[in-house]
Amino acid sequence: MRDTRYARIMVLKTEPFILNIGPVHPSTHGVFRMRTTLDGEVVVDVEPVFGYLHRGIEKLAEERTYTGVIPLTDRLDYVASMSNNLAYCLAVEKLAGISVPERAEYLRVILAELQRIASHLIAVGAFLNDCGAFFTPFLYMFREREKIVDLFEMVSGQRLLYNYMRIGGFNQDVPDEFLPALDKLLAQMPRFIEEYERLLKENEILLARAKGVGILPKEVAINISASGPVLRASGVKWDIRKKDPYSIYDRFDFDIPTGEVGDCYDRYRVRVEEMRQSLRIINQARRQLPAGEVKSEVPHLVRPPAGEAYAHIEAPKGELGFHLVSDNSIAPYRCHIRAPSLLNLTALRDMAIGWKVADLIIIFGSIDIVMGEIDR
Amino acid sequence: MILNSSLNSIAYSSTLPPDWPGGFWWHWLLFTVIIIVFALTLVMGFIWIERRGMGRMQARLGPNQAGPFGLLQPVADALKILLKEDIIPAKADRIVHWLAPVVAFAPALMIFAVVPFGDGAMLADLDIGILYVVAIASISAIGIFMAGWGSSNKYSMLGAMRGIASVVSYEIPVVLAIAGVVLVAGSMSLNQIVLAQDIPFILLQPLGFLLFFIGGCAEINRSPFDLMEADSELTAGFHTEYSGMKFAMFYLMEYAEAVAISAIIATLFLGGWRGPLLPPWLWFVLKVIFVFFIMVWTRTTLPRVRIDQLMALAWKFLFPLALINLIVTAIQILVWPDALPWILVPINLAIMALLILLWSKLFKLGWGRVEV
Amino acid sequence: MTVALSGKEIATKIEERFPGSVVKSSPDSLVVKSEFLLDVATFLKTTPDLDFDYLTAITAIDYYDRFEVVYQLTSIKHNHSLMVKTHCYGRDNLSLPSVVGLWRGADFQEREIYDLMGISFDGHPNMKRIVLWEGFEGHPLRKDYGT
Amino acid sequence: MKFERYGIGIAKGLRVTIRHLFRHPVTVQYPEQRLNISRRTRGNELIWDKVKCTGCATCAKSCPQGAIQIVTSTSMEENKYEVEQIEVDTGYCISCGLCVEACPFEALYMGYAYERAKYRRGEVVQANEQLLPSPQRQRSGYMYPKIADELPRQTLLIERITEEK
Repeated sequence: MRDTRYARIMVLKTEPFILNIGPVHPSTHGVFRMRTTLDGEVVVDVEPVFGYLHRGIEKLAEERTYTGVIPLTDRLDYVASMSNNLAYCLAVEKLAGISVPERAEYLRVILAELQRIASHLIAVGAFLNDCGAFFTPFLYMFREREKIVDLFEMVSGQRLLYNYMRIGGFNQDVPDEFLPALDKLLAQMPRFIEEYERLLKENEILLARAKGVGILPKEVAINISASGPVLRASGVKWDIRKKDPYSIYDRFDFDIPTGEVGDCYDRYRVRVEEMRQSLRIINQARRQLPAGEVKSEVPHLVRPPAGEAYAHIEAPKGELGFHLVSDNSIAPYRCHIRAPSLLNLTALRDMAIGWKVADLIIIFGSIDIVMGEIDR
Repeated sequence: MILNSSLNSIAYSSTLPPDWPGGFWWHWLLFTVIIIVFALTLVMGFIWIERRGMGRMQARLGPNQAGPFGLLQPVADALKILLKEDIIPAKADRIVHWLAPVVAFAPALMIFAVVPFGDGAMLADLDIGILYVVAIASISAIGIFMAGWGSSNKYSMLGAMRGIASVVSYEIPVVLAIAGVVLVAGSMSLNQIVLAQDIPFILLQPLGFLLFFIGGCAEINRSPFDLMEADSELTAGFHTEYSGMKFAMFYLMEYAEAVAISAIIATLFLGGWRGPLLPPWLWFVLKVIFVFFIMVWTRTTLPRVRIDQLMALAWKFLFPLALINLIVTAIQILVWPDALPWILVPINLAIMALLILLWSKLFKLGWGRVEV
Repeated sequence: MTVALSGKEIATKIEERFPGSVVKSSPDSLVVKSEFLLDVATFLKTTPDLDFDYLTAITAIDYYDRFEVVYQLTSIKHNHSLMVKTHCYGRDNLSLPSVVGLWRGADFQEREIYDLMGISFDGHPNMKRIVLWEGFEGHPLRKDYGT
Repeated sequence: MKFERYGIGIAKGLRVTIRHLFRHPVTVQYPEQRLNISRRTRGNELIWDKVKCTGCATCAKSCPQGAIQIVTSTSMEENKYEVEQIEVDTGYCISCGLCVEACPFEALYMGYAYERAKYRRGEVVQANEQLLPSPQRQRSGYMYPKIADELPRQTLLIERITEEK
């Protein structure tokens, strides 16, 4: 009698419990909910729940003119609006067979790469913030991003939702003060990236926290359709800018940084390296930038022939694709958006199980998602 | 200046014969007032230092609107927080929820009873002063666990569990590090320890200082060990469900503990109130602020460790080093009781460097993934 | 450059293996019968010289008389792509075989199509609404929604 | 956690932060200190040129949000086509600037201003005379390079903070 009673008391039995991380939580990067089952601190199961930011952009696009959809695309990945504009414009141009003037192509590359730097700065800053570095890297990164956003504000007039690219080019040429400012930025940027590298790259605590955590093996990464830095950190050399060059990316010389094991640290490193590569591309494009028109002759209301087209770009978060179906009217018949964040999110469960809550947060941070793109 | 003169008079009065009529009570009253004023002022100062200092390190200004240089910002915060509604969650354990901030806050103030602000200028010159500090400092953990349990919130619970785990593990290296100091000083009274520091013990006990600093940071949950309120993981940890005055108590507790640990470090390792030219209390305050600034600095820079890494750091890294430190100190005291301190300083520094190198090579902390 | 494989060529290969499975083929896409979808997908993924290991995107288009589900396939190894389509007739209780077993990247996208277009996928482990809440009526991306 | 590098990485990070302590902060004190915004700012309010406007309603058609409403009339005796009512619901406006781009008669401008919060919901809807330019309602250079040249130069962070203290 006595023995069994004691045995019952002595056996430490833990019971898994469910913790809702989000939808309002400092590090879910928006309104995202992770329904986690925890055994103590250990994550047993994660189920991503989203849809809190669903605005029905795909449906709204069906009721607007082709040009009128551009402001909507701004609101997808709202930290990388230029890239969204670019992807959408490429899709419409492909559908309607519109060519883009040379200068506009170069400017598009410059702006898209600046946008990649800006987006990666946020991604890296937020990731380090999730690791617990109390806002310091985040604010440093924001300072650099601010310089880029200043340029975007100069060309487009707004700081977040640029709505600058148009079907067939741009709505207006960049102002005269843009290029000197860009040169200044290009001169300063490498030094600042170096500085941030010094801040935490070799930090022992960060290495302990991020190295080997949340490994996404190569095969799994391909199988779950991961893209962008998440895929490349797993060691897959897949960059649409190189593999399927859109716009004029085949004219530039740059490398595709890849990771080795696909852990959080690799994803962080890949993003930082990509910033450097982007700077290389911008430098080349800046040197080759021709003068001339920035918009080809495009009717006010674009009316592409009936058909469908899928255009994809390497957005900062991954492969951003627009699948447009036209019925020869002034509005798209169907506009499907292949959102990189959504598909990268599939990897969360694989990566997080077995790790602690703290790791779940940084694994989630390392995927770098934006809710505007997931929920659409 | 008023404080200075009153402190001097206290120092004088404490040397009065114990049968001086009412001496004890006057002493008690004055020092209670001084401690509360000192602790709360310094807490406000620390909040200001932390917010401004961190702001500047993060390339921004920090609060600068309330008062000159934003000095009154803590006051403004306190006023705001006092006016806030006190929310108690429906399923909370009301008594525990109510009691927790008090239990957590009071010990942080009680620590100051044995901290000397000048020669003998302290509320109670306990012969076991340092044991008292260790004992009292751990009580806060109970308040934190009460908060975590009483709020019936899973975040709070996780945070409280982490808090308890870290306090329990870090108590041991901290106490062992203190033991080294006690051996060198030959007394447990904080005042005697300060008097024994002809050269600051940070030089005689460099390893002890490092261990105590890391352990102390972990015990009061300063970054990089701020696991129990881990902003990016547990929203606010144990005080997620607190608002209004109760939250203010926790907030004050956090900084009062930081003041306390800084004061203890200053007393044990940096020579307390001793120093040339300036009055003793000013030396003491400057040293406390210096120690706290290092805490702010590390908080600004470092990421947070994980809970298993925190535990491993305590048990695999700090604990053996603290033991070795204690043994080495004991041997030194036994073998060369009259050795000149200036000879021991380089020896101890060399021992510290060697041990840290060795332990860095030997031990891997944390084990990472768990199969589920 | 990612080579978009000709739908016609692939169609003949598929026809050899699964006679009667291809409905229509054009240079840029091919349409397979929905009952053969899973077989064709397996074939496309496992055949060494095709090796479509990467599912880029799935989308569904409502043409009133039918739903067209489009699979964008890519091979990372050979760097070529293919657009495979399948049709789904009717308006109610539509279903298609799920390809989650082959490409787990289809997980969220199939749920999204179920949510917004109302095509359910058999064999999907977690077929429920993804962006809208449980209990939402209708499927908003359908052309007749709200009219 | 393995301290293979004996804390060198930590020391490097600490150096970066302490150096920032002696640099100029980047932020500005907003209500007191104001930076010049972009010359092409798409401010929250549309500015309407009554003289040039022909009432063609291209802006209304190009607005993706349907925030612009124009009522025109033809007064028979003078055979003149004029705008009777133009109404912009700035609550719906997303400041995309497509209307300004579309206007074939240069009669519509974006506003060069921010801080356009209103106390009443009704004030959000602006009509006719409220849309005309005034000293408080300057025109922005969005799509109008000539106006842009007259506006003050935008403050850029790269130019503002270059020196290290």
